[in-house]
Amino acid sequence: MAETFDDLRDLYQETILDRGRHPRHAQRLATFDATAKGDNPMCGDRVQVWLRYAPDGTIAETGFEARGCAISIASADLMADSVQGRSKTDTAALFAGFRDMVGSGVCPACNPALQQLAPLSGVHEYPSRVKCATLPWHALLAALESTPGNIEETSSE
Amino acid sequence: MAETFDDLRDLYQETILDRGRHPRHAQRLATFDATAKGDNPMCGDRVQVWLRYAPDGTIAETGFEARGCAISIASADLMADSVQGRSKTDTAALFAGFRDMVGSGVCPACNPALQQLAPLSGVHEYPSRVKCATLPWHALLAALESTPGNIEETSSE
Amino acid sequence: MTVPFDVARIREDFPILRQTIRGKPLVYLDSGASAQKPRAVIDAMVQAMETQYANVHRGLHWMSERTTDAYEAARDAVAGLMNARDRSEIVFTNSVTGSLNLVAHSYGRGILKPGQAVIVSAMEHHSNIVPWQMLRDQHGVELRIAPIDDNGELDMQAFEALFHDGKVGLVSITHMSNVLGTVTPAGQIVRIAHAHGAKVMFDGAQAIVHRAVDVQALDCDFYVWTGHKLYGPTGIGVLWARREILDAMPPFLGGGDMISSVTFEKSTWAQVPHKFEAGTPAILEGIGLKAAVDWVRAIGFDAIAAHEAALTDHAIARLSRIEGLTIHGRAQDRGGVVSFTLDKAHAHDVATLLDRQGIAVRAGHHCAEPLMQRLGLDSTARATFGIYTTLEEIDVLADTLTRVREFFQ
Amino acid sequence: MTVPFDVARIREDFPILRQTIRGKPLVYLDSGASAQKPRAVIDAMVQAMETQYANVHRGLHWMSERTTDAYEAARDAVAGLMNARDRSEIVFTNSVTGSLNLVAHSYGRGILKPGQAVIVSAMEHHSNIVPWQMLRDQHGVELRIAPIDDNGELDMQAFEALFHDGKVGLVSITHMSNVLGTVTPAGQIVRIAHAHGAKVMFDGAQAIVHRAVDVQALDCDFYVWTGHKLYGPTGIGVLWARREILDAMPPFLGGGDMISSVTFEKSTWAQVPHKFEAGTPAILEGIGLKAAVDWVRAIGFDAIAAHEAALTDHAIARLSRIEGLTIHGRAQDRGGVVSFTLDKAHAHDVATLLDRQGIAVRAGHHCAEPLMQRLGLDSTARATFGIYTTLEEIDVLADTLTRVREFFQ
Ligand SMILES: Cc1ncc(COP(=O)(O)O)c(C=O)c1O
Ligand SMILES: Cc1ncc(COP(=O)(O)O)c(C=O)c1O
Repeated sequence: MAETFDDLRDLYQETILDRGRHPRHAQRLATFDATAKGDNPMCGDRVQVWLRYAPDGTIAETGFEARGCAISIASADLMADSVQGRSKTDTAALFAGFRDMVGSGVCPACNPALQQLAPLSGVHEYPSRVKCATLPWHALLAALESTPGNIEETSSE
Repeated sequence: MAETFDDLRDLYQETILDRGRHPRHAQRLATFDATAKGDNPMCGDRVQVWLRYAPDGTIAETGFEARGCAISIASADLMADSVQGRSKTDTAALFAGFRDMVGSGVCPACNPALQQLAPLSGVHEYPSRVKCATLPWHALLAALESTPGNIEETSSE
Repeated sequence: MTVPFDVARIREDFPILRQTIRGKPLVYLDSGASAQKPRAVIDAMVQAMETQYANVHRGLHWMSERTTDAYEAARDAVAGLMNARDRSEIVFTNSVTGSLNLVAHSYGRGILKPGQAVIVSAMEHHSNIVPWQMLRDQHGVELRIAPIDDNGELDMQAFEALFHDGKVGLVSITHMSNVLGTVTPAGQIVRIAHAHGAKVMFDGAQAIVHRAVDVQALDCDFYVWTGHKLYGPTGIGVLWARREILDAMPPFLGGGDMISSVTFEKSTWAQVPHKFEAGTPAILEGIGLKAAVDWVRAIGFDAIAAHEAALTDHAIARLSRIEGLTIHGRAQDRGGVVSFTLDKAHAHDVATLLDRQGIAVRAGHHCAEPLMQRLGLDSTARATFGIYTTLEEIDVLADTLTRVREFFQ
Repeated sequence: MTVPFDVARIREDFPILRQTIRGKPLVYLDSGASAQKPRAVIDAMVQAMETQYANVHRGLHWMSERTTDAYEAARDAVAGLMNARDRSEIVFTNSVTGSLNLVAHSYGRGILKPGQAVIVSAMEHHSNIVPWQMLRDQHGVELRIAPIDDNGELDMQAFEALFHDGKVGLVSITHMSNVLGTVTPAGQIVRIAHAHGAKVMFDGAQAIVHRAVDVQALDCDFYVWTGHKLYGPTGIGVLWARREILDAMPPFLGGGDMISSVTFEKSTWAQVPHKFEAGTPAILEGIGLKAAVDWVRAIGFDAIAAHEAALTDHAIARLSRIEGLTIHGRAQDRGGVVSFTLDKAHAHDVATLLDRQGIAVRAGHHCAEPLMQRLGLDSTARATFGIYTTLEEIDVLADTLTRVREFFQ
């Protein structure tokens, strides 16, 4: 049946559908070092991100709970994969690259991590959907900046 | 030199220029029965009208003081001529005809009194100038309605 | 199924409907957000800009006098459309949001007293909520919410109960919901409110597009709407209110054209409607709006209402058959607005996938978050119909939705 | 005398300038009231309505996303025109009157405290007087008037003296008088006000048309103007303010698009500029305004200013030679506005007679009654110049005025 959906699949690639339906990281971490919430008032998307750090301060594990569209859930899930083992600066740099990619649709200096996130680049045609893709990242960055014990709230607006 | 002004004279007929420059009734009456003021806030035209009644209650004499354009002064002066000897109802009826004429530019059932006021009919092309022509009439009607001793204020707006 | 006028011919009036989106013909089902503009509106605005334009009211020259005539003719057209008693009851604003804010400021702060209450319904647009919240917070007026039932209809018993203490000064309520399509029982609302000494304002942003509105027959006190949903330009809205109410209301915005005289010590106000129209008005937009009103009235609201009823019935019938699809709003009396959700796909994903097939619907909270909370939803997808919408377009929507549902299976 | 660009070519951009009035070519000397619209503006609006239109911001479909892009591009264009630090500092309103009222309400009632003072000048437009009178009467703020001298220039010593008690919170002052043509010494005004801890707003309705405005160089706090005088459509105005000021200001109007979230209990606001843009904005007008800004910038303000200086010099020279004619306003630094009176004829009669020769000038108090009182006049006639005005048109004006004077002899 897949072939009859070719016209729908250009933006909603299999990865997005799959990750949207069956995210691998969609859970609250049993123990965590930081957490933050994000919401997109425009569409009601909501996400909370939990982080556990490795001894060297890099991200050891990311979990999330999200209510929202396939794009935002898939983006959260792919993000959790791609930031593992990264430092705060590293993560911020990756987000900068990601934001450029989903804003423009192109990825001029695409490293493997960005490549992994590339299925989301199609949203550049929909500025209002770009916010769905970046929302989990905003929450993640807020968590990275947070003082332990606090729950930061951020908005993709 | 008059011929070189033909193009200016269609609206500003000789009567209007003449009455505007040398009005015959532009004075406060020494004794009067009623008076009222009118002003047109849009252009700063201002007029006060004084009335003296005949024993039968008709208008015996009208005087005015006006600050304003040639149209409003000429209109006040022609009005003073045309209402002499008229009752209140009569005056109101004349004003109704006058207002129609200056609003439309035509005078379908033109009696001699309206004929006398016809030089003003050209203003119908300028709705904002129509108010210059009707302002003295509004003041006159307010005076006719006034309780002796009061000064009514009216506005052509 | 027959439609009461020749939609194909109507569509020829709308150049934009010939556009394609990614090679697919545009299926524009977002008229409830903003309607497309017929040639008559475009031409009227162009003609003004090309041949007859100047500022209005302060004229004295030909262009200004004629532009004033054209602009003021819009007031007559709108007065005729709404059957206002007098043209001076028509106040032009920049949008229905502007109209609602004008009333909330001028009537709300000038006439309503702290301690009085304002009723809105549970299905209002934010534009008819936030100004009243600001009034509540700044002026001490209470805000009461008239609840709706599960069909999306006003609960009239609960509505009447809100008047129990005699504090209600104003009911400001939608005449037609932009999410559920519900047309509220205007006559009954007015009777109840007036019996309790309260005034009634209808937010007619949606309603005026779908049926004839006669403010005298409705017997309401205020009626507001906006040009861009009635096939007119953006940037112009309408406030109708009874003359005696407008006379009693203090001005809202200050500036040119709304004054009678100005000194630094004290200013006095112009007569209505000008008292409420500060500054150079939306001249070109008024001229465009007149063209829109004339165009709509030439088609006639009987035909429009019948056409939209046919479209809505068809849409509900077709969409109801799609597995996993829920239609929100089942009011008896309703207009051409159909909100829905799919069980397996978020409304935003639905809207994006429809868009890729050239179908424009809206998804989100539709500026009615409290209603979403009442429905227990974050968002819905919403298809809204206009004069130019065809039954075939609804079939395309239904067929594509069926495929989207399968895609997300 | 040479002009810095080809006026004949510019005039071809304006279809309306080919009109005749009673068989005479239109001589449009009323651009200060509202400017005519070039083909670029007309085309941009038509193209939107014919090919790419939907509501903005709440989109999700192609038409809405693209219309949002086009509308938001207007913000970028305006930010560029004014050299704003950031596009979020540009708030769109419905007119400069709307902008001034927004500041008077939001900054005036939200930030200024009762007992503080606002300074305006003796030559303000009513739009920059009445909102402050309302603020004074409703909020207890004092209104102080900066006087002008007999040339129509701000008396800077008297201006500075108004700050003596440290109560002044805001100076709201014209950047160019719409009656006298005076360009106020913006830099000096800002330095004095800031030295006394007061903010400065310029009413740039006239100034922005005549010269490059750089808000960073001016170092002011607010700058407001309107589209229709800058060759753009009606129905759209601009408020620029420093980001931190906008952030601190409470919202003014409530409705769609200006919220972050709404519940009946409490709403939260969107980020600037959206916090101040309630409801569907003037979409088509934004698109038209962008075209106007682009068109004006392509010509360039150096050329425009030089052209208008040449026109103004010529007008003053020619009109000064007419017996019985008085020019009001003799400021050193001035724009393309010339007000005058004739000894033997009322300004209204002058305007009407000029109109019969196809010449459009304005007569009256020009929405500046307090200035008229200062000048000891009821009204003046006023000729204002635009990009398309020619030296020959000024000759026609002068020649006709000479005849009018004789006619009224
Ligand atoms: C200096 C000045 N301020 C304010 C205004 C008011 O502009 P608008 O009527 O477009 O709001 C004008 C124009 O009439 C003006 O010249
Ligand atoms: C019922 C209702 N009220 C108010 C509005 C607000 O209209 P606008 O944004 O044009 O001011 C809308 C449209 O979005 C609406 O549907």
